[in-house]
Amino acid sequence: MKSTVIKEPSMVQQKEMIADHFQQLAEAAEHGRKVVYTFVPGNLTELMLGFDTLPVHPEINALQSGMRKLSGSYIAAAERVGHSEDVCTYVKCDIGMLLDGNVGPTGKKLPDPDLLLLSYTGCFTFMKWFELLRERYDCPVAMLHVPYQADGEATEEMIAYVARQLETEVIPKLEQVTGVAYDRDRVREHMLRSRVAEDDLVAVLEAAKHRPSPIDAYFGGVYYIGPMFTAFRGTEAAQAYYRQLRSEVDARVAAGQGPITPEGLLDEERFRIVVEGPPNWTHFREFWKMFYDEGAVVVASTYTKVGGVYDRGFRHDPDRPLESLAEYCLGCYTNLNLPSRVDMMADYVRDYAADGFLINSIKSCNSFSAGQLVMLRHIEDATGIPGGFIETDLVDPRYFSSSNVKNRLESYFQMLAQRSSGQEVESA
Amino acid sequence: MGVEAIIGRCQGLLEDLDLACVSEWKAAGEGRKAIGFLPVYVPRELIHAAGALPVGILGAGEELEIVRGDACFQSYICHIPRSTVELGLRGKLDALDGALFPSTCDVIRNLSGIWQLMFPEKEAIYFDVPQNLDPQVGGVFYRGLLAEIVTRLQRVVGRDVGADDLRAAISAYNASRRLVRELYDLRAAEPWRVPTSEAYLLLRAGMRLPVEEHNELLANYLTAVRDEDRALRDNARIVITGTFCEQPSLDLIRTLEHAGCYVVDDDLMLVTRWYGPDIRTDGDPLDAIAEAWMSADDETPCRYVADGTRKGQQLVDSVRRCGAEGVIFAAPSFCDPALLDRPMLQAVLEEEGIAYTSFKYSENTAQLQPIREQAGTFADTIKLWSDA
Amino acid sequence: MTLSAGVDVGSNSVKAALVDDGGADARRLLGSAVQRIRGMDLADAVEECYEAALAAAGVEREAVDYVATTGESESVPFRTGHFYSMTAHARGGLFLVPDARAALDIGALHGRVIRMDERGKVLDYRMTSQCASGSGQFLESISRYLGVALDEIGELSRRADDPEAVSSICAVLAETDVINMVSRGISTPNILKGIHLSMAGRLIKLIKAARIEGVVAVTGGLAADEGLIAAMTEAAAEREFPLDLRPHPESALAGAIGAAIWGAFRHRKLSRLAPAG
Amino acid sequence: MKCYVGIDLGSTTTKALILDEQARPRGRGITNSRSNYDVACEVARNEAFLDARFNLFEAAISERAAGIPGAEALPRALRGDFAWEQHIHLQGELEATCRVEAERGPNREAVAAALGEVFEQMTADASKLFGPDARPRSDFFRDVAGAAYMRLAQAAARRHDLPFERLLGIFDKSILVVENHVPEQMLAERIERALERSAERLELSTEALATLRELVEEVVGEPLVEDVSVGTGYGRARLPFPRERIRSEILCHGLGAHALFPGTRTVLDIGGQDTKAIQIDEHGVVTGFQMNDRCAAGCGRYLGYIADEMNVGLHELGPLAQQATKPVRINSTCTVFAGAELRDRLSMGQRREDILGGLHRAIMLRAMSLLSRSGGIHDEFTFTGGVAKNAAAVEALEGLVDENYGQRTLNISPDSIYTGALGAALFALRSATEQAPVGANGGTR
Ligand SMILES: Nc1ncnc2c1ncn2[C@@H]1O[C@H](COP(=O)(O)OP(=O)(O)O)[C@@H](O)[C@H]1O
Ligand SMILES: Nc1ncnc2c1ncn2[C@@H]1O[C@H](COP(=O)(O)OP(=O)(O)O)[C@@H](O)[C@H]1O
Ligand code: SF4
Ligand code: SF4
Ligand code: SF4
Repeated sequence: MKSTVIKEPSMVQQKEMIADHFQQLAEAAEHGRKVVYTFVPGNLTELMLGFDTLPVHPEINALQSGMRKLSGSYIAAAERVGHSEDVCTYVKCDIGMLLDGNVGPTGKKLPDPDLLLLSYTGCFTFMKWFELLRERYDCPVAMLHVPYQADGEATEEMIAYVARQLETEVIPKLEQVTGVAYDRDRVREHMLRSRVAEDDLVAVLEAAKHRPSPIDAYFGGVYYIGPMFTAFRGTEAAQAYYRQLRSEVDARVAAGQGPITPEGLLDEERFRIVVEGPPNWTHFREFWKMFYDEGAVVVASTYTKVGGVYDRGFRHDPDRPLESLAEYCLGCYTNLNLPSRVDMMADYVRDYAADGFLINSIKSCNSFSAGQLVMLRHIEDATGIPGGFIETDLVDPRYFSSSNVKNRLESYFQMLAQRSSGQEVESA
Repeated sequence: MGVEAIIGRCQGLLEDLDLACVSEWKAAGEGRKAIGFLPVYVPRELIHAAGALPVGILGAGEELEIVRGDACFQSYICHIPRSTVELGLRGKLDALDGALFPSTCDVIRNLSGIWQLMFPEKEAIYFDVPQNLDPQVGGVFYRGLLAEIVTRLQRVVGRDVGADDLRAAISAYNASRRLVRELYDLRAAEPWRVPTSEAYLLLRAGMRLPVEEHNELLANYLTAVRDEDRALRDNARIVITGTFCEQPSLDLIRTLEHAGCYVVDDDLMLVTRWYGPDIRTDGDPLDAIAEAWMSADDETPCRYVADGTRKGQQLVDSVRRCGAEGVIFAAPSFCDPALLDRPMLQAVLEEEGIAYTSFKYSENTAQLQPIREQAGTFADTIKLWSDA
Repeated sequence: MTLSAGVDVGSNSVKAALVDDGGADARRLLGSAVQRIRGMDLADAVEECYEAALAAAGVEREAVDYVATTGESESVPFRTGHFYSMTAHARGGLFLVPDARAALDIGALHGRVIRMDERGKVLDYRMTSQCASGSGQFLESISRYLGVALDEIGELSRRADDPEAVSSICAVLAETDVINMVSRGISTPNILKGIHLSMAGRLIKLIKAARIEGVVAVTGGLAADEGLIAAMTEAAAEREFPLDLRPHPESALAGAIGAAIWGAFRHRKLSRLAPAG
Repeated sequence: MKCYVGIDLGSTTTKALILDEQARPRGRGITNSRSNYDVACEVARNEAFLDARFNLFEAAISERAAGIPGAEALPRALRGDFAWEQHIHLQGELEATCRVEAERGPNREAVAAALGEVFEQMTADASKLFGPDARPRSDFFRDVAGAAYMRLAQAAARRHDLPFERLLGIFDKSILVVENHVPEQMLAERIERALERSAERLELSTEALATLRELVEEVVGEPLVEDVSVGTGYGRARLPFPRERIRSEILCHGLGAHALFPGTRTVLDIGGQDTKAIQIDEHGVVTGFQMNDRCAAGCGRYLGYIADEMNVGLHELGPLAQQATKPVRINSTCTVFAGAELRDRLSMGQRREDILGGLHRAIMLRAMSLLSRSGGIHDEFTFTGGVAKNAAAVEALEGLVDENYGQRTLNISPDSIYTGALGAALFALRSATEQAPVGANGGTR
């Protein structure tokens, strides 16, 4: 097989968007743009666009540091100033990067925040994270407490509570920092654009129901969700990006093509897999290659839902902007209770006709990981399909043991193969 | 009752992993129910008002062999959820008719989901104590939540809960908090009189006994211990912090004392010590409880401190108030809230020139030697240099 | 003059030291002994070691004013008082290397760094976790597998030209890593140096975490391993981290010496408090 | 005879197993895994073929020479004598290597004298080790020779006023050399010598011996053709096999256990540094598994450390632990700390047997977690891997299974350590009969 690097127009487009964003960040001070640090899950991008602020996402910096092999030394730096080995490495990676001058992925120093917008959806660690950042920056913090969907639904009270906080805490702080008044119509406009892009994203993700799947919904998926989950949702650029992406994916479906991977086109789909849990960033390509080598394609993943579960029907609603933002925050994947997460995985296995499912358990992330072993059992029971379980970390290179992961994946795929050949024997 | 008898009783309660005492209590009255709760903050008043017995679920200590609980959690997750699951699967929580899961951290939060999946027949009430402390926002939300909890408790106990029931419960717990404060004050003043292992056992007993009975026990102890003849030892006075959730074993607490430390303040068994002043008993009781939460200035790693300049202040105050010579950060392994808080608190102590040391434990830590060495060296340092 | 003894009961060996302590400028090590525990009853090992030290010092048992223990004191029934290991190692390290402001204690199962002031007061410390990766014990079993005697390790390691990194965190799995290396034809010096470097990395991490700079007295059994010391110095230089490691021929005794010195200190304090009567 | 060979290159031991075309096990071989994987593999394979020949011989005797007096006892005697031959041969090599090594250091004369005494005594003792009722402390030359050497060298060092470490170092260096080359076979020759020894001991008559010798020669001459081999185990990736001839340990253990006990639904395998819990269906197809990661706490190597610390053989550990009356509770099972834990507890005055009992229970507790994580224990339950040879471990497991799952049939085969190799051999046989790459994951890539 020839391994040519395939670059589709959408990829170029995304690259440009990101480069442009970092350029704007670098020039933020010159242009008097205000910088807001905030998180991906439950991000309030449309609202922030309404105030003309520029977001910085610490988790994205951390994952980029992981991919650029810098996270190891950043984590070490944070541990040197007293952080425990045990805690979330995203936080430590971010702190370490800060200690090292806060140089972003483009090699330029990131601007300091004018506001820390702590929307704390799906994870308590976010709260600690911003408490820690607050110690280093002299800027206000807007805290948005998003309750947990403990009983599988976002109640009226929860929505009202979050919307009230947007009104009384988040918007006033944004106004105070930017000097811009809240303009409901501007936010609505962005939401309208979000909707369109959200439809296209869902179409792209659901294209994986085809056989062969034209996309990898995990490794490839993290690129597809990039603009939607970060600075761009609600922008024209994002709208254009998703239109383009969708047409490319449609074309691959029509041509009966498999997904594009760094190793080239995957032309033989041998296993269709659903994955739960974030990927590992320090060995991202190596990890992907382990799937590629076995002909395994991820057809659905939960990680691509951490910034919104659009495929389950949610859309931003310009008619109720604040309530809709509240519903969005409440609905992010890690804010769902375990029974809902089990249902979602089981549905994916069925809807995407998967051969197996895998849990990538992340040492850092209690929010994702605590309970995954119980989920495993329940998903197996619900689908009758055995699951696989591997343990890695997001950005701590010490916790990625290639031989170990490989051994487990290999054993798992061999087991799936043995299973399907066994079943053939029986039906023959 | 003498000190020894009281402590013996408490020890028995601590070791009662099967909750026989709860079953007995239930059997003593028609239709009695018991509701478990996890750390750190729970309005036990509501359970009491519903006529049910609030029972603390605080892991299994070092006694229980964890088999199936381990199967539910990866090695890098703290210990308390696995022992909770183990207890449940072994039928040791059968006496409970439901459980409250406060929003302490992601682990306890997800544990509520595990409970829903594994023990569907038992009520699981997760509740999100608000981090927004604006009475009009968080306050309103919390008031609603409390009402919701009451409604769900009513379903479990099969009867209505009135305002007077709630007021009576508030009074009982106000009394409990006063007694606990007295106990802590006494220990801070005369630590040789109240060993922390005893203070701890007393508080743990409150996780099993009805509050009135526990109050009596506390009062008796406070009287009896003042008559005890206990020798003053050449120990260092320290504050322990970080132990708010998964509890260290009694052996660990004793190890610290043997290594030459008098504990003069701690955040063990925090649930017994929330809020500064009493909760008011007039007006709407749910409002009163919500208000108390909103205005309490208790700082723990699971509560957002809105004013950054106040971070760590409570710890410094406690060191000063109790005349402590140092702080021991003892936190459960893999406890994100405690461990992420630690560097912030340590920075404050450094600024204040207060000595500290730190280590991690888990409820079943068996190798106490490294902990003894660390605490011992810390105490040595304080002692050898106290007059230098 | 105070005649005091220190007994350090470790996991691998018992160390005993006799010190003639006349305050700051007049402190002398009179004699010492080391006794490996392996295969012996602990109490016997302690007794034998203490007797040997007394003999080496030429001191009668009864003449000793204060017997201070550190480590596992329960097995020393004749102790007067006890000091915790880091208190003792800091003081012992300072005695052996008066310029030191930190002690690095590397023994069979642990590594600890202790930051101290010029009087031996412990200011901060860090220790390796419960997991035994990179401990002396590990080095010992690997070197046996490689057919290398303990006192050859250092020299061999210094001959490495292309050290091979050990990847596993777990000591047991690292053992397999090493076997793998042998099978790939990696030379013994390069393997040993690889292990030394991985231990060095861990220890330097501790040192940095305790914010230590300047002269560090190396104490404990592994102070005798020049390969480890060299690896640490190199690794520190590579990270542009100034580190001046000073092992001492008596490093293994540091705990015992430190305990003895503190014992003398307490003895004087106590006799002042309770005048002879 | 066509042979299908499975090779399981484990972290501590390497196993080989031979199947015939009817999937009947014909021979087994085991050796300690060493730094040279090819050697380990070769030695295990040779042992398996040798074992196959002994088995053939045994069969031949019972079929064709049953009436000859003394014949029945011959195969067993012959095995012992052959093992003795092998041992003496290796010991000779070891001594020679040690002597070369001794030339490289100080005190050459004293060392040489000490070595002389040690090896003389070792040779004298060796026949006891391989007598008909002998129970060597290990199957492996390294361990057997090592134990004898240590014991004798301690005394010799004292007599010659040498540091024990010096003699220890010589052994450590030499054993590496000796175990890392494949011993020459010289099969016929050595069997001939063994046969003579056995005949003498069994006092066989001349005619009987003649008949039996013929049988032996026939068996030695029988061609054993290795048709397909499949490798598995921890070190499988380094085995000199093509990719499609390598199977994951999980699958091999599953299939192997299924072949041994067709009713098996749950398999527990505890090897040197990993523990695996495997669920299989009625065809031996794996449906789920869990294995330990990164931390080797509580695996077989742990017992090895303990045995070393106490200076007893692995065989002896289980029986000692079974004498526990009140097993102590042990929470930490870090392999490296095992020795320290033992020492600590001994110094606290706890009984050795009770500590050992506790250690075994602690290991099985970890295994129980893994089992439970993999989906629990279903009937029937098969325990495989080296640790299944340890009676105390088995007893602890039985207790725990009973407490946690109730009545379960627990299968343990005396050949449990070969389960992985058996699975691999079955895959080999399958691939030969299917005439296609094994499974769906064939070597097309
Ligand atoms: N020359 C040497 N090279 C390497 N390691 C050594 C050397 N001498 C002693 N050691 C190691 O030192 C350790 C003993 O250190 P020690 O501080 O006495 O430990 P403990 O106090 O725990 O008994 C042993 O593990 C031994 O392997
Ligand atoms: N005869 C025996 N008695 C008790 N335990 C044994 C015996 N033989 C081997 N073992 C145990 O089995 C382990 C090796 O098991 P094995 O399955 O061969 O592992 P691996 O495949 O990883 O090499 C050893 O570490 C030892 O604890
Ligand atoms: S715990 Fe998980 S969700 Fe929370 S900050 Fe860390 S990686 Fe993100
Ligand atoms: S110990 Fe810490 S991490 Fe564990 S449940 Fe409690 S608060 Fe959460
Ligand atoms: S990883 Fe290895 S060294 Fe560490 S605790 Fe586990 S067995 Fe021990």
